[in-house]
Amino acid sequence: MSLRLVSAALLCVAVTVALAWAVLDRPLPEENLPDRVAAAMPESGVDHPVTAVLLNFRSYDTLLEIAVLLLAVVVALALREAQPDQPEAMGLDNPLLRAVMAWLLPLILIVAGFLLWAGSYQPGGAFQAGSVLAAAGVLLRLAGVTTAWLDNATLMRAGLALGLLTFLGVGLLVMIPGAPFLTYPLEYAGTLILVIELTLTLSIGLTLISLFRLTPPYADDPDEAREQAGKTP
Amino acid sequence: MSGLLGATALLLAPGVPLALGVLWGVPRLRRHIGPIAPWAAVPALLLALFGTPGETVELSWLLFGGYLGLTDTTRVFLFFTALIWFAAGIHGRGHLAEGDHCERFCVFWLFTLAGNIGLIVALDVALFYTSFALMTFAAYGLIVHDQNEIAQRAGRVYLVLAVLGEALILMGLLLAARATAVPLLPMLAQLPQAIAGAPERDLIIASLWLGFGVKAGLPLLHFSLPLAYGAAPVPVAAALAGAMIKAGLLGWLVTLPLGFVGLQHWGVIIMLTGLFAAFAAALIGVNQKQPRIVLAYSSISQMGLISVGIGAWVYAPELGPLLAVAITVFALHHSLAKAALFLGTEVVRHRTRRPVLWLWIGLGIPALALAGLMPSGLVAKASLKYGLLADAPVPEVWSYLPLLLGLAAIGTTALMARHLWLLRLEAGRDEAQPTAWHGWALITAATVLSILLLPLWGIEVPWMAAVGGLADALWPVAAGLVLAALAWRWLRPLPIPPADVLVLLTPLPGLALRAGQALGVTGPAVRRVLRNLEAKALERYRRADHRLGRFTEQLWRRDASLLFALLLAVVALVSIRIA
Amino acid sequence: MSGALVFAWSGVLLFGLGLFGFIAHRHLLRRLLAFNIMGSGSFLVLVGLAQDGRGVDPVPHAMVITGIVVAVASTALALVVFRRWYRASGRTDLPEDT
Amino acid sequence: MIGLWSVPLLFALPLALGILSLLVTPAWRPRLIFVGLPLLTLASVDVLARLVLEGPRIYELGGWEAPLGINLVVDGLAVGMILMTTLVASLCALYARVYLRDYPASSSFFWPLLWLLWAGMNGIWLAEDIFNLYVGLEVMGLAAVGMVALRATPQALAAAMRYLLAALLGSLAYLLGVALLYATYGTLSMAGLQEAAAPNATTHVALALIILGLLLKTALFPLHAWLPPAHGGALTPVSALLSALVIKGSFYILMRIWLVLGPEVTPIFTAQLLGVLGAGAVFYGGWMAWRQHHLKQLVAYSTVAQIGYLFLFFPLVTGTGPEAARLAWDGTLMMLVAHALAKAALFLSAGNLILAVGSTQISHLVGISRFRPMSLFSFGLAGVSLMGLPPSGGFTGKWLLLHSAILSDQWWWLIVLFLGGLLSAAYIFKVFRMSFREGPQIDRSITPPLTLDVTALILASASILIGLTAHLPLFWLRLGSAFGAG
Repeated sequence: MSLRLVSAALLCVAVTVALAWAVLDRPLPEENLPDRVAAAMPESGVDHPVTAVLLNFRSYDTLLEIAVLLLAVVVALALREAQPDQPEAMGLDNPLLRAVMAWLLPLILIVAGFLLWAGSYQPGGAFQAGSVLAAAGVLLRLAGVTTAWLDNATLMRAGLALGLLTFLGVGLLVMIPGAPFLTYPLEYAGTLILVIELTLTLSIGLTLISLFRLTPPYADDPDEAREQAGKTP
Repeated sequence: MSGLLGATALLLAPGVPLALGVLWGVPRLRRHIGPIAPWAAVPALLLALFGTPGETVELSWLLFGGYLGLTDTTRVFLFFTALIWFAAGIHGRGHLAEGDHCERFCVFWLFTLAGNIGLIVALDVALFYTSFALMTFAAYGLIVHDQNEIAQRAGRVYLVLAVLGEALILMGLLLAARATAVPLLPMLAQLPQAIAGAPERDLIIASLWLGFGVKAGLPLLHFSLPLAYGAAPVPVAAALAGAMIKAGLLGWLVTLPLGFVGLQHWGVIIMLTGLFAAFAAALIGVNQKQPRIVLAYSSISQMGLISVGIGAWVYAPELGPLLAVAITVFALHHSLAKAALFLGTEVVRHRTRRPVLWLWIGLGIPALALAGLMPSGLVAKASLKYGLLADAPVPEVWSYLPLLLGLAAIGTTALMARHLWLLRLEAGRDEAQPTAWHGWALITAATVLSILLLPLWGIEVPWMAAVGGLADALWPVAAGLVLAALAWRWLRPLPIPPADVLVLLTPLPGLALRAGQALGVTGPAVRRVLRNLEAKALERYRRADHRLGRFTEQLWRRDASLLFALLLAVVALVSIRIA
Repeated sequence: MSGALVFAWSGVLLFGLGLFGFIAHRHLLRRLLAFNIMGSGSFLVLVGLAQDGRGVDPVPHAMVITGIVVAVASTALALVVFRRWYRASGRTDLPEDT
Repeated sequence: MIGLWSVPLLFALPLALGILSLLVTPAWRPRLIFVGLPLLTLASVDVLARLVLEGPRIYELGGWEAPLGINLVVDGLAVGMILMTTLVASLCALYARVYLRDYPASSSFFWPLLWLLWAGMNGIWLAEDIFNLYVGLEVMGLAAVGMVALRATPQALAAAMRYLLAALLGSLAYLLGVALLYATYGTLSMAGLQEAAAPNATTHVALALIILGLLLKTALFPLHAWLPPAHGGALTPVSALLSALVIKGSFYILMRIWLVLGPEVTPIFTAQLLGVLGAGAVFYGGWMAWRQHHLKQLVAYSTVAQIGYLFLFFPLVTGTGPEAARLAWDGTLMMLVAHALAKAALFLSAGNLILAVGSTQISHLVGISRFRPMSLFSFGLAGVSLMGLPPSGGFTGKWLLLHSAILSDQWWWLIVLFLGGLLSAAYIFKVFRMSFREGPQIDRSITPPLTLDVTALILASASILIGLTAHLPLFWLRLGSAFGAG
């Protein structure tokens, strides 16, 4: 047990105590944001408050959040190594997985659709649905199934960009009558949010799948890793 | 001059060199800027000749707002500064337009010139300081221009002292500005009164006196002068010795609380320092072996005489009007003469192998002027004496001042004799760069004639006292010449290095050398041992520095998150405690 | 003491533990895991403190969803860089850290 | 109402360009700047014109008023930062277009990252919502990490990884601070916080978390360790962007939050501590910069030192008189802008020098003054600003800070300002001395394309000009701030 670890432990305890104190000492807020959310719900175009906050009241946050996801993919693309992908290298040689996939895939798609649809009145929404979609992609990949459209770079990139582009486009289009950025007109709010959610689901799913696929291949042996690295300039 | 014309002239004076310097950034124009660079000082010269004091230009867009203008004093300063830069520029056409690194030389030249003129026409503190600093730092590029060991050393010493001086000036100006009505945009004219009433008066005066003293060659802050004058190209040395040294003087004149309160202790300190400089510099100077360094010590000595005047003014404000004239006249006289002497050093080397008579007459004129025999020197010395002895409640001791000034003149004469002697030895000795002697001729003529301009500008010159003082001026010259003749016959110069006390500042090697010699070990052997020791110490320092650097870097890098937690805990817990 | 504070305190505890892990470990994968634990701690504080008897506050929920997406993206990015680093150097920790 | 287009365009446009540059072929990616730069410049200038003509305003995104929705604040400070970003990033982009031709592998993904970085920065400058700031910080931070990693050499990857870890830790601390503030005040809007803020333990702990998180991202000594490898090792335009702009993002947030919470809440102890750490940064960074042998490492350590000056803002603005606080505000912003311009110029001209001699070693610069006077001139001009010599922006900033320190009777910061200037002079002259020395090392140099020299020169001149004409920018920067437009 080095001095470093002891001091680290002591400091973390101190930080935790300070935080706990802060939590205990907290005065209750005077501002009542939930009430405001509830009051504005009828104008939001959806029935579930979390979705309303995410995609209407604070939709700008969500826009930037999608940008963060896209960023991760860009960096992954930039750091992809020169060697060609070997799809079979990632697949686990497991016939059972392939067999189960045939059953699971439709189910996963249905669940994703349901989550997306549910978002408007109960917990759920684009990110949750997108994650489930991505899970399907990962499973496919693990099972060694290759699909042509997943390997098509142009199509893939278009899919990645679709969500953010739609979001931005809607945000800018609604400005034409003179409203601020991302102000949905009341009568179209529900539709617009649904369109955004749909495209976001697709893009988020694709983003997560490509993040999984783009990660540099794994080598167990450091020496081997170094060797491989040496080969690729 | 009418308002608009005057305002334009005020802007053009510093603006033309500045604009040329900026245009230098365009590579295609560079070739054309060199040949016209000498003429960049002409607008300032015209302004000095035809401008009207009292006119001002406001530059509201600049910094926090800036003001340009002329006063009775600054007009004279502007005149000789511009003239010297012009003459030096003509003289140094070779440096500016052709030759090695002429483009670099040219840009530093223009910026130094812009700074020098800018500080004279500036009316507010910010612009004054900015120009002063521009001049100081751009001049570094001129001093190291030749890039040999000597120039590098001179540049290094100059830079260290310049930074020190700038810091002192900035501190003084800031403290003084705080005492004025508008601390963000104080006018120079308000400074003396503000300083006189400021609580930190002594601190401000000390920092300004010392800060400007770096430029004006105050004893113990003067090392950079001999080194720089010896190392820089001749036209630069002329500008340094003629124009830039007076920027320090101007700094004293415009900032020190002259004429507001009598500050006896400061007066005595400044006068004593001035007298010390006047004599010590002459004593060191006559032992030098290089004409330009002899001239540098002469400058220090002459600035010491001017310091006496300033000290007297600080001591007794009543003397103000007379001393103001005396100092201005003295500055004019000394700058032109000194610039002529500097330019002459190169003319004589290049011009001919066997110097002809008229050349020596030309070289003799400024030397005689400095010694006090030409009209300008006569008037300058007389007006200084006249100012010092005017009717004011001063101590009895002051009656000895004329005698002391006379003794100082002996030193000056000896210095001039030494200079001309060395020059004779050097004449035609080596091939110097061909130079335009017109610049030298111009400035030599100005040495004789410029004194006639003073009445035109309404400066009352004590002609009668000057004529009456002719006898007083003769005996020191005679004595100096006799001394010089004696010395030439029987004395050998002492080995005093150009930077004199600077060598003493690193006493250990010198002491060890002496001790070794006393013990009978030869100089080179001691030197070798010393160099060895130095190398070892340096190596050890380097290793320690390396180790410390690597250790701290690793610490911050390895334990960044630990430090983060530490700071977080401290800030959170302490601020909870405070709450 | 309301039940809500239990969640917040758990969050605080997770944050503290994560911080310790982040400092103590050298293996980059472990540090990433520690980061994720810290993240969960912050999210728990965010949600836990919002329950103050005035009903459910949807704003922190939305914030947490955004936060999770950001955390997922950052983790993915970190993994990409880490894997590439591992392949280039064969190290699982950063140079100068040990 | 057409004019309001420009506000959202400031982040929407770079986002859109980021996506577009991902969709087009690599050859077309650099060319997008010819669309993007004019449009962004137009939008920035429009925002400035509106600020000057119509005064500061709040922009309600989605039409929802502040605590419910997210607002943008278009005041002098935000607009000043936007203009600074537009100027520096545009010139860096022009530089990169030429520079990256030698790095085809890295160049294709530089462009999407640049646009996303730009969007993140503009998002931060405009944000009025502390959670939105968190997301903006992440966009900016991750884009910056990606840019550092672009080279994909082991050194670059290690630097990126270290940077990423610091950025992640910082963001989480910030997020937890935001969580505590939200729990205490029920609002994320700065205006709401300003109204409600009161000194209590929760606020103090939240503030501590936010400060530390942002310090880590700003790389204030002693948390600066990630900066030199990341900034010194990256591609030259990336170094310039990172040093000039990215670290300012987190400092900007800290400055805003500090002022929002107000003097009743912000503890003097913390303010002084920040000042002391700043002083430490000035000295330590200066010393380390002086010790470096690699040109870009020297410049990177100079950033560590220069960050220190910015943190003198906190002791000078907390618990001092209104005049001293106003001077501190003016001085800090002048330092910030001048440093952004000068540091970008310094990195770009250092890149040119390296390109010319083909080595990153300072000792290999011997005699370069003969061949590349222009690159050296830009380096010198930027150096003048960093040293704080008149008439540069660095001088004006220090002058104002000096005044503020004198007015608030905190003379010890004067020492920091003076000695810091001497230290910067030492390391700048170290480069100069080498380049003016005549030596046998090189007899010729590679001539970099003119664009590279010109962009560096423009930035360097701007860092001087901003000091000469400080009056107007400072007046604009004060619009809508607590320091009024007086």
